[in-house]
Amino acid sequence: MIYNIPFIAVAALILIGLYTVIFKRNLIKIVIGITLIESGVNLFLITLGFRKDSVAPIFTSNPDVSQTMSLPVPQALTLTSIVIGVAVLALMLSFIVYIYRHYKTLDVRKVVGGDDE
Amino acid sequence: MNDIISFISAHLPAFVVAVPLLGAFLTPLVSRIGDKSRNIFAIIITGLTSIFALLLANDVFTNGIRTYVFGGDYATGQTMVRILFEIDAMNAFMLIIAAILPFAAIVYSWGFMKEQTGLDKYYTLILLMTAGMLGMMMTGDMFNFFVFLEITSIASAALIAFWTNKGNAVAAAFKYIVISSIGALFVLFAIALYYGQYNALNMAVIADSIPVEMGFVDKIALVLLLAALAMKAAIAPMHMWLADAYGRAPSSVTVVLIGTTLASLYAGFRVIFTIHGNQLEQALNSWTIFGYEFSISLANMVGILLVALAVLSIFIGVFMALKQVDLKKMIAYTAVAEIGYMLLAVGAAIAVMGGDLEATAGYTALKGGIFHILNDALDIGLLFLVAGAVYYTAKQTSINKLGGLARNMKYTTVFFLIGLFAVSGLPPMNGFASKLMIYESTFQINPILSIVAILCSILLLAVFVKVFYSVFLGPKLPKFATAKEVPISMLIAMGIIACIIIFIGLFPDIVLQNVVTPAANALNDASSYIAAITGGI
Amino acid sequence: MSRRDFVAVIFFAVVAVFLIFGALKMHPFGPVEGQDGFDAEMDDHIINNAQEETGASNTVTSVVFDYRGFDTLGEATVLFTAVAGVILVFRRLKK
Amino acid sequence: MSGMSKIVKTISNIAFPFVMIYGLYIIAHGHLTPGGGFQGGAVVASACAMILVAYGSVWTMGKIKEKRLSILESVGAISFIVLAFLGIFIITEGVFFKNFLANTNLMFGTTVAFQSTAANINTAGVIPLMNFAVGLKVIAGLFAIVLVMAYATSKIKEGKTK
Repeated sequence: MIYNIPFIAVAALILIGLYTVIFKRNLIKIVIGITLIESGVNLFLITLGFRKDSVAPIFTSNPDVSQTMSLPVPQALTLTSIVIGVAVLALMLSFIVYIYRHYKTLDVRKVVGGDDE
Repeated sequence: MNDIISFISAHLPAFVVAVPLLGAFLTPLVSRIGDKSRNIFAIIITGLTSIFALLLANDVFTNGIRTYVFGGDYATGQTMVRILFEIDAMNAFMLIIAAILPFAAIVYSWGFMKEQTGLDKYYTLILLMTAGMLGMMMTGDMFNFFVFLEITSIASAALIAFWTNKGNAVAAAFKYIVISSIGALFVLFAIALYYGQYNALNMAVIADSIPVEMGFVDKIALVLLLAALAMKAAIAPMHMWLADAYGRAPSSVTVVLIGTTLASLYAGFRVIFTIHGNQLEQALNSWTIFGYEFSISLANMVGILLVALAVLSIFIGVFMALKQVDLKKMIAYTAVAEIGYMLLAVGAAIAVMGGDLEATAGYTALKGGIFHILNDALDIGLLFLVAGAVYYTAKQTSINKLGGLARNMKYTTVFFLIGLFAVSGLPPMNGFASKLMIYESTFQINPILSIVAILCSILLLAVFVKVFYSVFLGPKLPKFATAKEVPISMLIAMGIIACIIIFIGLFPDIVLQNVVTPAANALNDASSYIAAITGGI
Repeated sequence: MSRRDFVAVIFFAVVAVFLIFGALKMHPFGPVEGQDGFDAEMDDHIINNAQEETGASNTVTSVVFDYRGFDTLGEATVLFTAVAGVILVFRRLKK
Repeated sequence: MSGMSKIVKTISNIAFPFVMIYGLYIIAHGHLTPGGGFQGGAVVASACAMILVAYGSVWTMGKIKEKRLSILESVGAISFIVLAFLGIFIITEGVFFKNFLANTNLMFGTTVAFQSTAANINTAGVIPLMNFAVGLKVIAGLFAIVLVMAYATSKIKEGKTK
């Protein structure tokens, strides 16, 4: 049980994000929710890479190279996922800028509900 | 010369993705030279990609599964550390779709987009979308799939917002990117769950290491993957984004967007049939109620779920299409219904799965469903191109305000008629061939499904006849008196797709035997997909 | 509370229950090799061979650019896509 | 967005080269120490963003257009994919993304034994080159995103629409 606390933290982070996305009406808050989910997933990936008593998987001037190393693949995956997150975030924020410019509001009900032509 | 051919054929899987990527990176530089050279460059790159994709598909249909390991050689059975592409007949089938649609879209864009700004970015993004779609269709690595999924969704979102002067285009794009990034994060979470369990990212290796008795974590991963991919494929309860996104995007973008949606659908099938293929016939739960024992296998459960969602998709798609006044939105809802048809057939096939699939009606259903993927891509694609042509001439797509266009736009009218016949499943066109298979097989499985499918198809015909009458026939409206036929490049793009539709409609057996049946067999045969990587069966 | 909210609450609750159960059912955090059904075959292969095969002392970089280099191409492409998208969205509409 | 006060401008002028050098160091040593093209590129891009904040987006847009940055980014991306393509073309039996320079004793080709801790920058084959390509791409890309968004939002504040 106590060993699963990082995973529970991941679940909590994802749930907070999901709550924000589902129940909040402000576009910026929805974006914050998505980034929260993303941090949760990234945290999950990085916790998967840890094994007991391990050090970073880099052969630098580390005196004891025979020590257990943490898994390198999740770190690489997290790096990729973070960059992807930045890209998505940038695009979403620029959409919000445009939506605000056009509708003069950030309320999701007025933006998505109104079907103007 | 032979050396060159064998060299190219050895590296085809890499070229299919790398060529459009290189083209996308080069487009900003090429567009410094001039507009015309940029358009020609984009056509050459997509043409090359299509040729490579078709060559690869042909190679796979004749020689069986191809694998391509990026960055090194690998010995069979060794730990899979590198990314690889694995192309079996199902992937090759999807490659055919991905070869046709972007090429038509790029040719179409020449005339359609002539007066727009920001075209260098437009071509860059459409090439990136193509590359991402092809990557999704070919990859054999879960995380790589996620990366390509994100490439496609970001590029599509940016392109949906192309007409930024209309606020609703940007709103549709925002909706799309929220849905697709949440979906992609679910996919990533599921991948992380698999990785934590089995320390593998390769689809075949994961499929090999999942035990027949699934653990709780595997079930969560399966549910997350299916939910996310259903979201991306616009299956009924999650279809809201599709109508907006398809309707608001430029028509040429929508055509490629259809391909990406179908790629997500393919990925869903891959997850069910390959990654969890070994567990499909395993009983999930059994209850004893009043002395009777009920047990439900994973295949039953997934199949029934898919059929239920499919029926919902068909209903929602058709009935929402009935009440639309916007031509593009109406076609978009038709696309939802068409996705429902594919899912209906494949879901029915999964539900009756067990033992020898080839002996049951499920096999016909599976073939019909897969065949319908190709047909839907072509039919809906053609209809969207026609809608774009109408928009190009009349500057609007509201059905009530259009009328009498047939006099000025003869070719477009003919293309619309072809699309109408195909999408509602009338005999001389391709839609008939696949829909007949779906009706026939679902009738043997459960007659109600078949009746629903036929009725909705008839309703679809009614919808389109109404639209045809109000848009193309009727009195000549004075405001369209000077309307002219669309530029030749747009006609060529529509013509390409229309010719393929007629060809498939006239000779369905050729396509069925050479393309669809191998694809259905490959999808049904998870063990050879796995064995191609891990070795041994 | 509208019908939409009701559906949302149910969806949220289901996801919450699944995630927390999943968190409890995962193998313990920081597992030891050979225990708890944990076997890092792929990563051990990389740690043991990365230096000889790629020459990079930083194993993570060798994964990012060599073993999973194609992902990195995709990742760079995602950034490229985002830049193109942002510039496309903020372009001038008139020529 | 107009520029900030003279103090901020001076301080960011002084800090800019240091942050830049630090970022370039991270890029160049990606195969030896934690870091790499993405991380170093993000550091350099944040240095550029600092200048952007200090001097204002209109001034920065006058100095460097997003079209230039977009081309720079294309160059980075092209060199990355070309390095990947060279894996096919340079050596026989090569594949896409083959590390064709590693362990060849050519440029970046020093052989490294297992568990050796001697940090040597002349190792890792194409990895450092790819780091540079990605670094260039990330610098140009992130700066372009920040610049375009800042410029567009500053236009909104001033009440002009493009």
